[in-house]
Amino acid sequence: MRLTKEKLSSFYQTMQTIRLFEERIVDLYARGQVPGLAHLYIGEEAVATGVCGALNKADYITSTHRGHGHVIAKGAALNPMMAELFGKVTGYCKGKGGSMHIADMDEGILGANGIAGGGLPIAIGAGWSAKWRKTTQVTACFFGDDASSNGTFHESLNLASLHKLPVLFICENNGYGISVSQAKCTPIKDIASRAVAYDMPGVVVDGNNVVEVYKAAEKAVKRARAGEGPTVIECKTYRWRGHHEGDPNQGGRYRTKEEIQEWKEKCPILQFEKALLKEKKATKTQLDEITRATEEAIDEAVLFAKESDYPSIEEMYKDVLV
Amino acid sequence: MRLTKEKLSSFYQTMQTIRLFEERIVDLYARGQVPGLAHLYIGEEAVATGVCGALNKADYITSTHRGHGHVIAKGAALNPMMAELFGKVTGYCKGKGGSMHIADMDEGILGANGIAGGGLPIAIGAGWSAKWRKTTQVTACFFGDDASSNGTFHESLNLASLHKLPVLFICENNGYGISVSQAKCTPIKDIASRAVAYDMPGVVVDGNNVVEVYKAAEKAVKRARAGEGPTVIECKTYRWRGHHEGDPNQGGRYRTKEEIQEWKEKCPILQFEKALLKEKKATKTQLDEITRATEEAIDEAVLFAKESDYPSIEEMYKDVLV
Amino acid sequence: MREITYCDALNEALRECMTEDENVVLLGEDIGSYGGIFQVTKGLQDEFGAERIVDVPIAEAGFVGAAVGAALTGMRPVVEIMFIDFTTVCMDMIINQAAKMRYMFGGKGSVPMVLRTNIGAGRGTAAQHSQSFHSIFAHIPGLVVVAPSGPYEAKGLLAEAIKNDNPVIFVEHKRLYMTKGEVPEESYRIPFGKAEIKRAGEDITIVATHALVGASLEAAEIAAKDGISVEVIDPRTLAPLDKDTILTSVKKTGRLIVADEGHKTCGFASEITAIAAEEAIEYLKAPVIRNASPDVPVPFSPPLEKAFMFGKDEILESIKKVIAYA
Amino acid sequence: MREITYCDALNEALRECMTEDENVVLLGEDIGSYGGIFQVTKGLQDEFGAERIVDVPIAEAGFVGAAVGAALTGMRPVVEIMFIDFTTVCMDMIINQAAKMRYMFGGKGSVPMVLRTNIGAGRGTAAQHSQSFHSIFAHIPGLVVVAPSGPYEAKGLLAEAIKNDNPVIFVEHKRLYMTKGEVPEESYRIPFGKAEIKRAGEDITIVATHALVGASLEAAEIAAKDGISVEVIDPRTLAPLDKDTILTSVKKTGRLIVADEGHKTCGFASEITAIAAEEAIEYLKAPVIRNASPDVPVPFSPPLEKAFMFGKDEILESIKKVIAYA
Ligand SMILES: Cc1ncc(C[n+]2csc(CCOP(=O)(O)OP(=O)(O)O)c2C)c(N)n1
Ligand SMILES: Cc1ncc(C[n+]2csc(CCOP(=O)(O)OP(=O)(O)O)c2C)c(N)n1
Ligand SMILES: [Mg+2]
Ligand SMILES: [Mg+2]
Repeated sequence: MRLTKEKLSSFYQTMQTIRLFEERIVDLYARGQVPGLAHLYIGEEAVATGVCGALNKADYITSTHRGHGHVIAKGAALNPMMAELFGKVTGYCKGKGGSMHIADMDEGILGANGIAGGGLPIAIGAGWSAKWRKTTQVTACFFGDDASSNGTFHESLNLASLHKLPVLFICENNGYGISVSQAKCTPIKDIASRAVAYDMPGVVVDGNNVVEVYKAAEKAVKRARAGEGPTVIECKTYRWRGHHEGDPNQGGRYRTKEEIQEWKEKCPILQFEKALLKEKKATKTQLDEITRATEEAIDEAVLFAKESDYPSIEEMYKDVLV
Repeated sequence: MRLTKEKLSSFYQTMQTIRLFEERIVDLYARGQVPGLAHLYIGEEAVATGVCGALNKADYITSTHRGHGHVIAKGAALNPMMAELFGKVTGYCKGKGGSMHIADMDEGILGANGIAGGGLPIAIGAGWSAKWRKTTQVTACFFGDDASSNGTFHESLNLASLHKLPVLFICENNGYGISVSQAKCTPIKDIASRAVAYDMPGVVVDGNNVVEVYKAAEKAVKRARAGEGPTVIECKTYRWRGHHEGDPNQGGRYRTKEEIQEWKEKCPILQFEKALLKEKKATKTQLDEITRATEEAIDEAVLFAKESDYPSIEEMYKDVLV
Repeated sequence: MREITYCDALNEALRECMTEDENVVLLGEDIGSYGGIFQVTKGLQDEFGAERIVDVPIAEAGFVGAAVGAALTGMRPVVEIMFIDFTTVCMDMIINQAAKMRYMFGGKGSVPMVLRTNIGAGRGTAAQHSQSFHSIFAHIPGLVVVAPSGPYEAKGLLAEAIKNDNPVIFVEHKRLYMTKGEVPEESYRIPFGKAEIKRAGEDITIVATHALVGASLEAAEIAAKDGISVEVIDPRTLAPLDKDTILTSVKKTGRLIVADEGHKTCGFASEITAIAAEEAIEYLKAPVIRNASPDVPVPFSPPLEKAFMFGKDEILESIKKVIAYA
Repeated sequence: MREITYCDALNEALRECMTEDENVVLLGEDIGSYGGIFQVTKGLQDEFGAERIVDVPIAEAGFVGAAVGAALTGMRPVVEIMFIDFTTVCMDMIINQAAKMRYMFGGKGSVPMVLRTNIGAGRGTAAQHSQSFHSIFAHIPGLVVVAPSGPYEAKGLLAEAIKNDNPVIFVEHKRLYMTKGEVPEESYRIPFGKAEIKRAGEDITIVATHALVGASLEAAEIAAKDGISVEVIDPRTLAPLDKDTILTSVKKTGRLIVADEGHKTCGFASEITAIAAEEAIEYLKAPVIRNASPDVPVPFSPPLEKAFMFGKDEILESIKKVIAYA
């Protein structure tokens, strides 16, 4: 790992933050404190972390219904995030959007999205915008394996390649839509193999290996900033929980215990931790300290969310039009 | 050409019928006798003829806004076709659909379509239907090069391959959308090269060579009837006229005279006629007789259309619901 | 009579129709072994197999269009769109293809398909999973738009929808799925275009849809205690619409309230109100009141979503207003 | 003042805005050297280049969504959808993305984009190229819906649309493109949400949109000869809607006619009628009449299409009806 210790420990911190944040949601959701739908990212932390690790603050991302990891990795703050999940006025969206619509224009987060495949056209628009405004900004577009069967995938990749837009198409392939496996959604094995149909590079990486993801993203970012156009990066990974909290026995209805167990053994965080220690890039105490501090930050976020007010009823009528 | 003389002369007759029908529309349209939009097929006759030549009456086609050639090749009668273009009650759609909506359920013509790319999902539905009903029917789906950039292309090819549906995806690549060349619509050269992204065979053929088109279609039909799934056949061709009658100097605004001339020299009918005579598959007199008879049939169709009545006003309110 | 949920009533209608007619097939996301996000297709794949109950990828334009093509060629497909919000990605197949084919083809061919979906806020799923824009489909000629208000309607209307030769947008309601009610064991069909007078009354006419039928009946019950006699009408199908039953009632009562969960502007409530203003104005003794959702996206925050929604109380208020009106 | 066509007025607004602000870009099919199917963008690519006036393939969801993303990140894109019929293939980007982002994001971010398209029958292009379902967009909160009725409105409203920070559905009218009218050379903006009283009158209020504004004025002129004084109101924007101007007029005249080319059921005409029935019923001396398109797809055959359409004559009939009404 030719990366600096700082970079590497930042990866660890980001992944740990996502993991602990999501685990807290599991608990809060179970206790009925988080309303609505929560699609958790546990098991996929290395994808968002590796990709956003290759981006700058000025760069953009478009996210999905499973967006907590993406926005945390891109720089979202925990307090307004947690508050948003509680529907509080101190949340990122004043409580009006919730889990599926967290956005932060200052951090280049163009919004989670409740429409599968809905983020792809928006992402190429952000890329086009950077090209028009002559900035070096790139846009990373996250989408799932199932979403890649939607027409927006085709239209967006075609337009992005045609106009050499600075976009990274990040396919998070966790093997399932809601309950349907990839094999029942498409005849092909690798979504990235479709890149050739758009004359753009497509690579498949181990989505549970943060460094591998980072390196692929870094390369794609270089290409994008150089005006050479978009890249597809397919990250093979797995979600540990059900499709959403409340999915009958956490997706056990359509996935075998064995399969889930297998993937848990490939935990992106544990693997990374082992590597860091083995290669002496960090000490156990350093990592434990990161974990402890993260726990603290999340405790604080929950407290912040709980103590915050709900928006006033008048808020319902605001922000419809500028 | 290992085909029977009968088959070959039927190709000649079909292509000639399309050509003469369309040329008559040019004239009638210019004299204001055909209302609305007319997208003519002149120059592309070999595509519909070769493809439909490989189909049975029970098979299906979905067509496009440029549908006259498809429906004639699939067996539509000239009288109700011409009458429909005139908006007469004796037309295929009682005059209610016009050029872009000609359909004939008895001939397996599931309708021309005014929505570019709109026919693809409908075609896979017809294919799925045959599979469900356990018939050997196949469906040929015609669409243009520009329409292939629409999301329905992606969704339909993915579903068709996944479920091994008996469908032929016929991309009529005439190099242009309305005024925009293929190069401005997609970064790739051959639309058929996208077939790999769906794990299905994709072939490129000379769309001005009726026998070549026929052979590719015949092979794809065999594969489809055998339950092996769909095929993409891209037919390189060219439209001689403007996108629609009334397109400023017949598309001369965005295409060079030279380019148009080049393609006219590759006339699908003249080439085929030469080959037939050279290989002694037909005599000039035979072909001239076909042409004469076709002219006659078209004269009759025009007379039929002109003498037919317009639908009564009450017709406006009928056929909205069954 | 035995009582079952709205969800089970729908499931029963699907099972009956699939047993009766092998040309009935189901396409949708997670409708197979998963049973559908709201469990409406539960158990059907085990019973009828994966060939007839097909799980599809997120390609709504593709599989809804496939249903159109299949319907046109002899099948009776029923597609499930998980939330009405997602019909936006397959709107062309609904509005320009399914709805218009028979007309464009001059009466040739028919599209006997059903698109099942649902509306309704109240589950904290925010602006893209809570909409109620069923009125959009009522604006488009060539579609039947069904709005089942309870378990009995759910079963009878779905059976009719599947057997009917028109494209049907079958709009279910999220908050009703777990509602129980009496439903006959035997199969039956509820005809389209025939409203039902759920409660007869003399002073006020309420035209209500979906969950608001129940809310209106509750409000009517309370109003009765104050001696106000309310007639509650459930149109059951928004298109075709049973204008006669509605106008007859309005002419009798002279007061009209409409309760529909769609946004107020250009919604179904506007249509019913307009019909009364056009064809029964001389009978109207008070302003018509539209109880509809505000013209804002559905907010996530629980108190805001609660404020967005309305029911018995708001309808009762409207009742008092129109009665109080001099 | 010099007279130019509706089409040229639109072209002029685009040119002015593009000259003023380099963040204004155009995306659409054949809008480049071809100048757009109705020639609205004629000459602009020569002037501003192919980077800012971009011809795109048939990928409406892709390029309309791209406009949303670009608008969210500092651009002011204007997209052209050749016919409103084709908005069905990009409905999600309009209804679930552009319209809702600002609200879902709690007021963060804005989507200053314009989607130009057109409605109207009369060109023999049948059911998929002649629709007028602009009311669908008025039903969705978060969108501005503009309906320019003439060249003056076309230029001033389009300039406002481009400079406005909201997503705007700019609904042009096919039959008006070649209509000439007085249009100032200098640039100007017509504010949204402000109706214009095109003709003052005492006996009847007509609320009309698009080409029907002109038709209503002609009808009013003729009615005047019989001593009937008609007030004609052009809302100019369907959303936001200037209810006050309309209600003030209705309360004055006591008679209302609405003329909109959309289908009758759940259309804009229904909305205006409902507003009157809800907020001004005590002033209404006669039934409201909706002059709207019938609830059938647009037929191709010339005599049928002619019967489908309506204008001066039908409006005049409505005027006589409401006046005759005892
Ligand atoms: C257009 C659309 N159709 C259906 C849905 C319902 N839905 C939400 S998530 C999901 C599965 C998404 O799978 P994938 O894209 O692989 O992402 P993952 O959940 O696995 O991260 C579906 C079908 C939706 N949100 N949008
Ligand atoms: C969804 C949609 N967008 C745009 C149009 C307008 N339009 C009609 S034909 C056409 C070009 C079609 O080009 P292609 O698919 O190559 O077919 P061709 O006309 O060349 O046969 C366009 C853009 C349409 N009919 N449908
Ligand atoms: Mg997935
Ligand atoms: Mg073409």
